[in-house]
Amino acid sequence: MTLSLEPLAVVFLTLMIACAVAVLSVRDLLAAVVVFGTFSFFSATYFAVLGAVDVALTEAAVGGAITAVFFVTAIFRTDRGAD
Amino acid sequence: MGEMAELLSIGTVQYLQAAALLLVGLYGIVARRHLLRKLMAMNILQVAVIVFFIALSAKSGATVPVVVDEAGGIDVAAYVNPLPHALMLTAIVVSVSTTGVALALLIRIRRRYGTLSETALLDKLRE
Amino acid sequence: MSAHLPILIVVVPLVAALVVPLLGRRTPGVAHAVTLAALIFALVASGLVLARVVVDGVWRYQLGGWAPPWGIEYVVDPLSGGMMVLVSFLALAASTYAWSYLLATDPGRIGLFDSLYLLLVTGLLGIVATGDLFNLYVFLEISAIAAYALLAMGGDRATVATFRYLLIGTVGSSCYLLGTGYFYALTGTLNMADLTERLSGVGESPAMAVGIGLIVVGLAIKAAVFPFHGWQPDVYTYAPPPVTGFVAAAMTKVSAYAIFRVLYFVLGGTPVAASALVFLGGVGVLAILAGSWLALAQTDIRRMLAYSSVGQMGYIVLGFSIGSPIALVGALFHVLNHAVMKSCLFLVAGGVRWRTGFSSVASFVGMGRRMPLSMLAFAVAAVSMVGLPPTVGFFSKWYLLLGAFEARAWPGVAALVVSSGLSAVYFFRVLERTFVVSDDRLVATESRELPAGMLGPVLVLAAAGLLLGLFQQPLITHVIQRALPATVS
Amino acid sequence: MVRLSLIPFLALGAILVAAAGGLPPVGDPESPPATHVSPRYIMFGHEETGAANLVTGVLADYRSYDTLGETTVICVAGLACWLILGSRSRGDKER
Amino acid sequence: MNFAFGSPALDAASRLMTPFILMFGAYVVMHGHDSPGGGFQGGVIIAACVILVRLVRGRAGGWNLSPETALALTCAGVGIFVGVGLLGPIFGGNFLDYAALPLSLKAGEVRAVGSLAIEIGVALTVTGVLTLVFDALVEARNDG
Amino acid sequence: MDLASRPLAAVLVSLLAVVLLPLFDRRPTVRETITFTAAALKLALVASMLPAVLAGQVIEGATLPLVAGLSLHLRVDAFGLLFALTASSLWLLTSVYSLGYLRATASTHQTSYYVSFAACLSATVGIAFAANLLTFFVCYEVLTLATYPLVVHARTPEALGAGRRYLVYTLGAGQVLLVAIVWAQSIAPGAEFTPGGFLAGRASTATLGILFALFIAGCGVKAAIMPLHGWLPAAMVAPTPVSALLHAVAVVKAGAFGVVRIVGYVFGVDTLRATGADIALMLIAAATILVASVRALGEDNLKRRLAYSTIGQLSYIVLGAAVGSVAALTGAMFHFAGHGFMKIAMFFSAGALHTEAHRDGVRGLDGLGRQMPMTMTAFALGACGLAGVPLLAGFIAKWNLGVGALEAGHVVLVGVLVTSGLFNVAYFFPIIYDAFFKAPSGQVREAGWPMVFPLGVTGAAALCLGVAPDLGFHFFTLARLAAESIVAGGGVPQ
Repeated sequence: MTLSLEPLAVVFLTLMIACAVAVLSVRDLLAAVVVFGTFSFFSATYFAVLGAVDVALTEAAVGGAITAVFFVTAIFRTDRGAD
Repeated sequence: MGEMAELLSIGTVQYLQAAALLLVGLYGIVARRHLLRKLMAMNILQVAVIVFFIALSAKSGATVPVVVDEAGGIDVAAYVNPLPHALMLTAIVVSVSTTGVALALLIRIRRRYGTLSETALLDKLRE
Repeated sequence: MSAHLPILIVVVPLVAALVVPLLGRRTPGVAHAVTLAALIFALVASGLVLARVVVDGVWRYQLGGWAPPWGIEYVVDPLSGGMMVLVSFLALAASTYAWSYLLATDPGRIGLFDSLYLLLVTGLLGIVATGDLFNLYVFLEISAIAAYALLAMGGDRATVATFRYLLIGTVGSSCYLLGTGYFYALTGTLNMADLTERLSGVGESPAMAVGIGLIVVGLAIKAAVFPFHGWQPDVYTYAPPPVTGFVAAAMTKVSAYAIFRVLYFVLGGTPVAASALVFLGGVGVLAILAGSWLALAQTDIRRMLAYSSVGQMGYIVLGFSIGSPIALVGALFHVLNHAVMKSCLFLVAGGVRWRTGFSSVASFVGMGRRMPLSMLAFAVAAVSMVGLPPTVGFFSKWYLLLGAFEARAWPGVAALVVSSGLSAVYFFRVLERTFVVSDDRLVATESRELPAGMLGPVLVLAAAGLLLGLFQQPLITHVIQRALPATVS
Repeated sequence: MVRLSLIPFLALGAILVAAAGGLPPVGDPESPPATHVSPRYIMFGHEETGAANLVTGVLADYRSYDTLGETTVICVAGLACWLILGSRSRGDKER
Repeated sequence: MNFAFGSPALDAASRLMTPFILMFGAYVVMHGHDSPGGGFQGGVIIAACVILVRLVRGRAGGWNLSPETALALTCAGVGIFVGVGLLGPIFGGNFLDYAALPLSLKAGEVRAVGSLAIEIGVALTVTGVLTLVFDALVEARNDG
Repeated sequence: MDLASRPLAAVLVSLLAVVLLPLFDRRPTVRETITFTAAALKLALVASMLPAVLAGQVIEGATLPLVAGLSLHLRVDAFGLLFALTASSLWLLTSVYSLGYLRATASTHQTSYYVSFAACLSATVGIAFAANLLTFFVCYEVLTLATYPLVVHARTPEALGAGRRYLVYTLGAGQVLLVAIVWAQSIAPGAEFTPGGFLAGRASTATLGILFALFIAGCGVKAAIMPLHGWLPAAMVAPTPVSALLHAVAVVKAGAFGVVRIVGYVFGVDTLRATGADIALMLIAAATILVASVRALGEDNLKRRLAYSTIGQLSYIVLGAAVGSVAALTGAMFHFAGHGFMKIAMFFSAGALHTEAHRDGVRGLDGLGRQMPMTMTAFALGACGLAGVPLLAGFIAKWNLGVGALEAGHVVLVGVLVTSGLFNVAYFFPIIYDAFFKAPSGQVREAGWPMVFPLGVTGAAALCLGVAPDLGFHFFTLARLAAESIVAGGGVPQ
């Protein structure tokens, strides 16, 4: 990995920020969860780019899968409305 | 302006982005009205901290910290710093645990008060 | 095994916590006995460790056999040893109280309750014992999550309050973690002792200031130091009494301990820590005044006690800020005083609510006749909170005041005096109703004294409040004065 | 009012930006984290812990006590959820 | 959760996939030493498998990991971890010091055995808790 | 029991009663027995130290070390013993009196009454024997807390109001005193009371002046120096034995005791003269004496009139301390005992009038001197003594005060003393006249022996102390010893 990956890292971080803003501003809660999943996916990629494969794997499993599933379950158990 | 350029150099900009992420999360916790949304913002905040630590572990030109070939001795510069990774695995687990407990609380709140919107909740509590 | 006592103090409650939920389902009595046994072990072991540390100096224990800074170490000095004794003592008292309470209100969940309670204690003991910044974070979270669950047991309002606490508390621990990250970035180490050493090679930088700021703010949120106390009154008001009695007393004190540890031991003597302390001094003065003032305005006794805690944390922070040996003795002594007394107050207030269903200040009328012994304990603790002799609270206030005088910290002096006056007003308001105002309707009613299992801990705590004050000398000279950082004494 | 409430966030942002300059640049192989404690993990981690994956080596061996804490956190979360949702209690009503 | 998404095709697919997922989970746990992965990740995979079966076949599907069992699993996982840790003091080392284990292996290998044992503990805990939490969140509706 | 352990025993004996009394909540006889036993034991213990102190010895009592050079420390010197003797002998008499009074008024909450009473006396003796400011303050605040239940004893709204007022005044003053003590502590760490003061030369004149003002503000509330006296007349709602205790023995005397301790043993007379604070204190005391006398004239309630009389009389003590010569100090200190016995005799009489004649005012006492001869004689003895009639206890104090004032060149003060004496006559004499020289209007009998005996004893004491001031407990010699040691100054007690 002699290739300089820093620009790529910056790109993914930018995407993460965009997703984070979207999570907070999307009206529909379920959509927010989906965006949150994407956010986790981007962060996992970012970690992978920086060489943190273990963290990336865990973040993908936890953020993208478990937390998202928890959120979705919770939304179905509660309500879906916007703020 | 020299300082500004330095701040925007590729080596520092990731810190700034992590800070931005942190602020977005914090803002969400404070400003969003729906409790689930607050919880998501809390998760974003925690990811921001994780990003910060992982950024600390990076080394230019180094690779994932899995030793493949020991024959010629190990070059420290060849592998990224594994310590923050280990720490952040713990942090991720902590964050998912917190989220789980928070969701359990939310479900109970919803069951009792029928809403998760902070404004509506405050109204009900005031009764 | 005595060579491993520092770790066993933490691990034994943890192991007990694993067994208790399985036992609790069928035999809650056995489960609670195991809980108490584990807590007694923790108390005795802490006492032994403290005794040894006082004689032989710091006791370092390398976990996993790895030398620091590569591995994690436990560092027990008189300060952490004393805190461990305090935490396990309070835990034992509140847990004894919890048995009668739960048996009457919620027998089905005794096992789970005890398990989480033990985990909370484990977390707090771990925070106190550790010599590693990140390890501190992990145990901070163990205690926090266990506390969320226990606090939420108080009912629906408690759930809402706990959710708020969870959000704010997570922000706090994230702040702490981020601050740790800053110091890691600057020094490359997480071990406290190593960090102190390496920092001398690192010049002043804004990053360092932000790091210390984040750590202090994070811990201040956990300790409910003004102005980060927003989560606290609701949580303390609605949580079940045995939980409030322990959380209000021990948890915030452990966070205060962590602030002290970081500012005086890890970063002791650095200009950044010094300016953080100056800042804390201002915060402390405001906290003292705001807490006492807000407590004055409350009608619910538990909320009043919660705001009183805000003020009392201000005393502690102010003492840290002044930083002379006598002020630090005062602050640490006040940690002890406030922990023991506030625990007693919350346990009695909770007991009254449990017995009568009321908890407003007005409902305390005639309670002195219906629950004479509990109310006597309440009165002793209240007098100590006000800071009147001969209780322990007077002496801690005395040392703080003396420290403030010697440092010419006039705002601190003024705040201490004014707050004593205000707290006298709000506590005597309660005591007057309890003992003096008589309600003829109540004369005929039967005694509602707490059962022995709840009364015992309350009386022990109150007695501690009287005895620790008068017989403080061995405690202060052997433990508290040795607990001060070398840079100060 | 919305604008006003942004001020603390902007202030915090400014502080964090100001601090970023004092941190070692991302990817700097000479930064304190890269040169202090971690070299031992990289150089001897495999040999000392028997784990080629250095992260596992640190996680499960050098800092295994943290991992015990982590596992305990999970356990606490499980118990907590069960306590909060699993079993119902009487008298939850708050006056 | 007593309902199931039970279509025959799904049922068959889940039956087919279950062993493989479990094996993969076990692999991730065991192989955490040499490749990315470990107890936590493996535990997540195993838990995902349990939850999957639960979703497809419902409670009656034989994978009836009752909350009590899950709780026991959780505690047992942490128990294994602490137990391994306590072997250190028993054999004359410090807490969690695997090198003290009386195994006739090279130092690094003894430590690897120790860490493998705790990884298994972690995996058990994670599996237990995730199913427990999932149960709790899902059950919550039934009397809501 | 050796000498060194007696001071602590004297403090603890009534604390023991505090612990024992609640156990016999429903057995009045046992309760009263305990009270008497404790009171008698206490008096015996205190009196047993008299020979040694008269021989010039200072008894070092128990020390409970704290940190930073501080300790809780008891020490018995002539002045402390004088106060302790007064307090404990009057406690014994008051206990007898309370027995009759509480039964006569069928009072409730008797257990809490006796408990608080015993606690008060522990604190008072603690104050008397305190060897340093910290010990003094601890006992001083305990006294505040222990007195509160007595003030609100009646549980009426009026009593509650008085109780609140009492707490606001005394606790507020306590904080001021605490600040002053902490300040003194930071100037002279670990210092103990020293005849002649220990602050001399340790700080600038201005600092000492401010510090002295804080001290006087702190102690002045209990000593009821005007304008800090507001709680005292209000506290008259308490039962008569309590008023007697508050006014003649424990609380107000504790305040006055504090003033003398501070003047004589913390600052030193010379230091005060250097700062000019002595003149200020004299002015305040003289003003209080005169204003209180005028106010007393205007009160129609007997107890309230006595309260204002107390305010005036206490300022004699303060005045003596401010003047600071041997004679003036002797007079001031003797007044502790003299005023104590005289005023308690008058309160006992007022209480007997309340229970038997159901009279609370200063009018309508016609002819009672014939129907209740003991009561009214004791009252008359007290009143004449307070007015300064020769051959009574008050005269000794006034005479010495006057001589001291002349020695120090403050001729005006003699005028104040004389004026105040005249006022005393003016507000007490009509009562005595009505009682002895007018015809009775109804059937009233003398009170029962538990009330008559104490008031007879105290009335007789007022006379005895005037004729032979050194009789019995050697109050005059004690006062003289203490005054001389203060003026000799600088002498560190052995």
